[in-house]
Amino acid sequence: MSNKIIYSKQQEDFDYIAVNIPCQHACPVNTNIPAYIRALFESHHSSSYAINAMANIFPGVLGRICSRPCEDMCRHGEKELGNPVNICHIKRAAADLNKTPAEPLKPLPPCGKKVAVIGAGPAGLAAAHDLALAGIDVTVFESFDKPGGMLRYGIPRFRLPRTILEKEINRILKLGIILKTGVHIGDTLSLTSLLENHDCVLVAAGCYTANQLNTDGEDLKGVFSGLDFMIDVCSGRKPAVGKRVLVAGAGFTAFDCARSALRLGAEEVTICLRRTEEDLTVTADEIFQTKLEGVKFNALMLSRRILGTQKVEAVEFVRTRSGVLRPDGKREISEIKGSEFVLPADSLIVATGQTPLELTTGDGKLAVTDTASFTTSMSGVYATGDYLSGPSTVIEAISMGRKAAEVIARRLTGKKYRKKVVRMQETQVTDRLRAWDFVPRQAMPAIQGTTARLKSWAVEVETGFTAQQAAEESKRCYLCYLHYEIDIDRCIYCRYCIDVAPRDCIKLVDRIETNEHGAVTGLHETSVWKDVNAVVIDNARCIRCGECLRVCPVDCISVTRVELMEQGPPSDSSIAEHKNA
Amino acid sequence: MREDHFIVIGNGPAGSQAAFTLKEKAPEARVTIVTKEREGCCHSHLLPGFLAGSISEKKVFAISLDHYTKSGIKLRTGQSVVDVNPQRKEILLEHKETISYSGLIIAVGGRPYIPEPLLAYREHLCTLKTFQDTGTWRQLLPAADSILIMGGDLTSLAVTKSLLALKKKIYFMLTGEAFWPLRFDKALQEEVSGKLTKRGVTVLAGNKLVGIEPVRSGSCRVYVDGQKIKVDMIGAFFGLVPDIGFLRRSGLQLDRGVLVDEYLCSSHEGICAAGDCAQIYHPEIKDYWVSIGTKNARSLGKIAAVNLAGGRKKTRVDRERIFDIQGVKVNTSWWMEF
Amino acid sequence: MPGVDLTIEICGMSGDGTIAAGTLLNEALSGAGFSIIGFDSYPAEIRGFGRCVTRSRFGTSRMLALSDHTHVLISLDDQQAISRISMLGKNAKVLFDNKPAGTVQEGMSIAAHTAPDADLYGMPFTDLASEAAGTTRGKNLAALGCFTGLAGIDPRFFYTVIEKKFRAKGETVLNANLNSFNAGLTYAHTHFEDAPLVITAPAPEKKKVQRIMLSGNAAIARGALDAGLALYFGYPITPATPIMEYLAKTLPQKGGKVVQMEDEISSIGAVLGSFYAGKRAMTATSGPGLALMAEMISLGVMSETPAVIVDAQRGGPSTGLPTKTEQSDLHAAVFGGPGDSPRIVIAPTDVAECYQFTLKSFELAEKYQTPVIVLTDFFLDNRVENVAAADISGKKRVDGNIYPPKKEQGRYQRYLVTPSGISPRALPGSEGYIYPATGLEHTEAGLPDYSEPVHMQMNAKRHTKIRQALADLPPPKEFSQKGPLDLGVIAWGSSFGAALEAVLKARKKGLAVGALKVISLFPYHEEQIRQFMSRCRRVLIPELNFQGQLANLIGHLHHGDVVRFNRTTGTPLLPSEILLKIQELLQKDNT
Amino acid sequence: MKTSGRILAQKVQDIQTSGRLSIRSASLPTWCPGCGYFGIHQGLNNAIQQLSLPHHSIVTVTGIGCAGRYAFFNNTYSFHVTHGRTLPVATGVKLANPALTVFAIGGDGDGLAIGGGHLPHMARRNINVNYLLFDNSMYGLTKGQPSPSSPVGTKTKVSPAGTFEMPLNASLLGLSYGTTFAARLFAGDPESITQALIEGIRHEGFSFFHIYTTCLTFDKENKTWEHLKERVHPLPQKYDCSNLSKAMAHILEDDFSTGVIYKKS
Repeated sequence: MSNKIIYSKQQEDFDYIAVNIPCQHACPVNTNIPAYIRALFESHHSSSYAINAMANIFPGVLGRICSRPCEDMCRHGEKELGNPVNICHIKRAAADLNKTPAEPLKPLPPCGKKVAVIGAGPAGLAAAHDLALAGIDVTVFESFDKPGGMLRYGIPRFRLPRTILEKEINRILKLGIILKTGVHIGDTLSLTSLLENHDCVLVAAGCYTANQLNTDGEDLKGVFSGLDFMIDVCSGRKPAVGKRVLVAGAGFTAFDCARSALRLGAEEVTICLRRTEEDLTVTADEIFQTKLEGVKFNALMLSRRILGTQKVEAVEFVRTRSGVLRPDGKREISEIKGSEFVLPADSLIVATGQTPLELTTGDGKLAVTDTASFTTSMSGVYATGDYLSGPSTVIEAISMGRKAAEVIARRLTGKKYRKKVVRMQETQVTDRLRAWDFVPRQAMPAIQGTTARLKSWAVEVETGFTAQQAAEESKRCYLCYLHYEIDIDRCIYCRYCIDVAPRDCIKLVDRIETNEHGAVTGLHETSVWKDVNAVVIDNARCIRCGECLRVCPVDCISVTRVELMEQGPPSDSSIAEHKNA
Repeated sequence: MREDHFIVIGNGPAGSQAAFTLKEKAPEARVTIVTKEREGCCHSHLLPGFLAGSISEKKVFAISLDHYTKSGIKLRTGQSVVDVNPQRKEILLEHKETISYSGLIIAVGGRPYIPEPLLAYREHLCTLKTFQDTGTWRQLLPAADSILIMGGDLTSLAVTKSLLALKKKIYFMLTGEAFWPLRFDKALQEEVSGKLTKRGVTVLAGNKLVGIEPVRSGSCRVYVDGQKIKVDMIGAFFGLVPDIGFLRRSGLQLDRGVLVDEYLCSSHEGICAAGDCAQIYHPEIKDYWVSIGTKNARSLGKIAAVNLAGGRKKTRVDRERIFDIQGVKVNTSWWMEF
Repeated sequence: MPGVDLTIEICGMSGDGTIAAGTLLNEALSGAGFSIIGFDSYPAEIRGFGRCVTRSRFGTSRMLALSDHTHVLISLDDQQAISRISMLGKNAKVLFDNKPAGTVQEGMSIAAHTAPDADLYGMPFTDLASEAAGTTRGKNLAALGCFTGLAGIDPRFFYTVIEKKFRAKGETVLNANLNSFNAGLTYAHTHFEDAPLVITAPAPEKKKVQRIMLSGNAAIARGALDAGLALYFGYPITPATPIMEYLAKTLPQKGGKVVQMEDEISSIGAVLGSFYAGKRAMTATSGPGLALMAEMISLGVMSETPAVIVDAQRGGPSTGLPTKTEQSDLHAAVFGGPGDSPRIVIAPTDVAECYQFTLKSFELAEKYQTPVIVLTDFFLDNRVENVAAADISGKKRVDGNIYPPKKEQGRYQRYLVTPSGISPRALPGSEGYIYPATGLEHTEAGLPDYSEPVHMQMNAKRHTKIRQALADLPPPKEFSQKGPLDLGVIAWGSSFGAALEAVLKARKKGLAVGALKVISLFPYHEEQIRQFMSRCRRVLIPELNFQGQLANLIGHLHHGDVVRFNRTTGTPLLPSEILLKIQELLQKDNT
Repeated sequence: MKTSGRILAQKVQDIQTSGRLSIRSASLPTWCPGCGYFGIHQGLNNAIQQLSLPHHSIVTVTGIGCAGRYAFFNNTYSFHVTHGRTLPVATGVKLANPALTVFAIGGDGDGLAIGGGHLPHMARRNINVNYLLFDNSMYGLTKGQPSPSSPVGTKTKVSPAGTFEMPLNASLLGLSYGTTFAARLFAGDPESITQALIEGIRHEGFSFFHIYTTCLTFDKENKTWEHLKERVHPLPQKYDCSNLSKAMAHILEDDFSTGVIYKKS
């Protein structure tokens, strides 16, 4: 075995990652999931945290509230293999268990450029983080009193304790970023004037205009927008909701509103869905916890009118019919004419989404001209985050922030800072045991009993894995970054590997299909001996148990660690080395 | 040409009726029923009577196993379907066998619903849906003098009737969630309460459950709003939730049940649903409804089969029997009988 | 309470540990006090293809034969087990692994084939074993655990036998197996709370009979050991090899030796040499080996040298069906080889008789100075029964040798013609009795002589001698009422148990039927057989060969109708088919 | 290191085009997965392909045992005969039609025990038959009994205390019987099997191939993959395969060297 390392930029290898390391591919910032899970298993909590922080910047925050696109793709979640690895909560464990403070990052020497970032939400902070690392002088302008954006004003404390949030924001600010809070761009400071003092401006102002129902009665007392409701709640105010609360919406905000309403004393809280429970994108844990607290669900209904004289008394809904899935993953719905019905309510929280609060330039409104290059109608002004894309998830916002920072830094300095590469290194079989595949998914411990939960806003409902639970959960990861391969030239077709394989992951093939880049897309199986041209490991089925390698009589199976990485600015290299240790 | 293969998932009143109808309409086609039950078609509405001893086991299983074989229907008992792939027209069984179909009827019925906050006490709660469930009841009943019934769905009332016949002391905790996902309104709740009280049942309407604590074998102490009662057995009857978890990755349109139109056709070609697991949008009443009861199930099974075999038959809604609460409707005929 | 009479099958691919699981099951059930008859069949190929089946019938009364139907099928490999479905009775329980390596097409799972009345229990045997012991090898134990849990049998019966079997292999192996078993047990308990198949162990016997689980092959080996076997020579062949395996472990402890020879020819040669020199020796083989030995057996006949040969019959002719059972070597055993070469052929009918008659055969071989062939078959060799310990031990060893009197010293004639045909035999090393032994026709002194009177006289001597042996051979045993019978069933070897069960059932139905067990096939007890036949209106001879070889041998003794019932499917005869035949014949008589 | 999918696909395609596997039967071999026989199978098939021998011009005569099953896994004329009697039948075949290429294949039990009497006479006659003796020192098909080449002390079910017999050295036997071409090979090295076979098939006269292989099901101690891989090595670089006495001396000294041991010039 050689210790040779290859860094590839072949499209074929990126395609390989997309299929074979599905979690990392699904993550918008391509967090190296197998690596951090393995590090945590080996009790290297600080490197597990560092591997996370390198890609997603807010491990402690995301470990609680991430939308977890990775888990949907986790191979352990395949039909016959059980449940996906609890990737998100392992991330949280890495943060919770990491007792050594994160190593201070070292920015590149100052390059003399200055950038203003508008908005200290996840996108803005992520962008500021990357820009600062590139040696750029960054000032962040925030209209609220405190930084964090939706993390602070959109997510209740019982899901995200503020100490965690502050710790991770401070880690970023320590890079030398200047934060100015309470500043409304447009009021006291215009975009134009910002441009005078900065080389570029990056708008990451988020989406702070709540969608309206545009129906009668929307101005009645007792009607709240989900956004304002959450800002109120998160700022310590206590909106009066009455006894019967209806929540219209299906996202995390709707859930947070419903659970907050319970904590404000509501007796009966119902979430009204346009589509169905099946179509919810909120995680299953979240749905369960919400139901456990006593929130009810009603589906296939759309609010039409709000009834009442001074305050809300009832809401009229119309039935919907669910249709086909759109390419964006949302289901079509249509109203069913004539199916109106009325539900009584003391308040209605409308959490049906937000749009950006548009900024103005001298010539009018600031418009996004190209989402791929983050440009706007105003030269030198870029946009990112929800402001750019409309409402998204936190992890998507971070991804956008980081990408925008890269575009800006490249334009200002002419240098490329982050390059994606596929790193390949021959390695050895791991100590994973087949029995670990049967470890059940560890459930996130949560406070039992609604009384204890609803007692105080500061009670975090989910209490986090113990070190032992986290290690147990980590065992479950198949470590898909390991690639097993049979050397066709040396194989004697003895099928020993197939005999010991735990599932149909090694195949007798007569043909291998590839895509236009050369990545394997299909193995054409045969059981006709004379047509068995090769015995091939199907890495898309492989669960990395290593049994084949252990038995191969002619030692023709190799293991390569294949990882999608970024060759970042030099300061990152310390982490990269750390990780490989 | 490939022969037609109709698969019916579920062998309850709806599923079995669907299979026999299919065989009748398309005698050349293969018809397979896949059911996770080990026994034949069980009429679960007769189970309370069976517990009371007024109905024989034979009557509970209405159709003999031979009858399926003789009719040319392949009956696979004790086998669960874990996935449906409408693109490839295949179903996947729990033991990893795939079967191709040209037409599919989903008639899996429902399983007892336990509201999430009660899940912590699951082990103390007895339900009654399958024949196997009667085992627990028969084991505990002889020694149980007092029984708490929670919920208030149609089974609960039938069970109460049977238990009263067995001279048991009944506490009835009537809750608004009984008709999940529907809720009683005040008037209805009072009406039911009244009827129960008249029969000698202690009704605990509107009381909130605080906790359940086991005392010795079988018996439990139940805390209700400051009051505590000791019972020997607890039955949970919160209605049925369609047992359609296995369809979650199939792409079929689901809400509580499988969403179908008045012809019982789902959004995917060749897939129908019938019985308790079908959530039907019916233009006549302009709303979604689910049917409850054996008679309805059988009739839906038949309609689904007719339509799958090329017919075009609408489900009929008998307005009189629609039970309308808070805008959601249940088609039922049982209520009058209690 | 009705007695238990249940048949359990375990079926898998060779390599799945099917046989091991079957053995453990039998031992455990025997420990629980049931009577058991079990039968495995395994393929010639080690792992490539081929089905392994173990089938155990156990019950509260004595089990005589295999049953028609299987009540519980444990599938360790669905592809193999599917073929066993036809054996299932009504409401059979089918336990199978519901987590195979990948998805399979319709029909590839056993669940696709079972009748609706069958009770399917999908249980992840392989995964349970992997989880409990880190290896899939224990899936057979996991399956046993699942069964035990379902059946509500006290697991301690299994712990005892698992412990016994694996203790010697070390703590790790033992625990891996126990863990796999327990994983299955727990799974069954948690997933199928109400045991759907509760098996009640029989009440303890008043006088505790010690029972031992034994195969026919092991019984043969024990018989030989108790006979004072000194040397065993053999060449591997299915299904006789287990005898050699058993002796290889046990014979050296008694000062004997097991030598694997280069072929069957040399094996029988060495056996003859050993007896010639006065030591008891044995070889065991099957049809193809017996054929190779034919010439050497006739050397034994000609040279009047004792030998004990076990012929474990399998399907033939030629290499035939190595793992199938058949009773088609009867002609070869009785008549095979060059010239008129009479020898003794005995066929035990159950495991206890395997012991008794193997032991007896040494005495007979010595006394009558002839090769003795113990004729068993695949089914009898491999079937296991829990026999009473008293039936398979402690039998007296009798020295059959007749040595020349002292007065013969110096003028000893090895092949002296006597009225009994038996000539005293001297052993090499004894002074004054030197003689040549030869395969050529010879005089009383043993010198070659091809003259007419010598050959005629010597042929007569050899045949007389063997006929004399009848007195020492086990006579036929009758199972019937007194007086005339509508039908007499005569059977031999492994098929007799089935015939007897059929006859007992027929008698319960009020039919005038009797059974006759023939043990000694050559020479045979002409008189007793004839007497039995004379009381029968008809005689039915069921046997597992194509021609009806026993019918060929003794059929002429009957004046009436001799009905042959022959089947060569490679599987044991069943009581039900014989009963059907009996009923069919008697019905014909009545119409 | 991970291979590019494109290269992998091409390799598989090339194997198909070369036709070197087309000699295999349709049904999969029934040998235990991981058996050394697969390596020999691979080596022999490559030799046949490299020599461009028409498949119908080949006769494979096999004995009884796992090696005997070879007759069913290749698409050539083959004759599965009785135990130990491969060489006499092969002799007949070759004498009847010298144009055929004849392989005799059997295991160590077949060739050294029951059929051990045939090898000397085959060598004496020097008929152009290629005899492959698969030597795993084990009776596999009868479930693990010792063979004539099992080392002293081999423990099996029939020899629980270990065998007392001295093992036969098949290569030495071959040389001492006067075989005109002898090679000793290892199943784990199909490439050298191919090379030796090419040479042996071309050799006019009897060619004897003594091939070390495994019985991974029943032999866990002696000829295991692990042990063989550790011990087997090529013949010395300056080895002279034309000198019989030196060849015998070498064989006596070194049990695990592989290559063409002797070739009568």
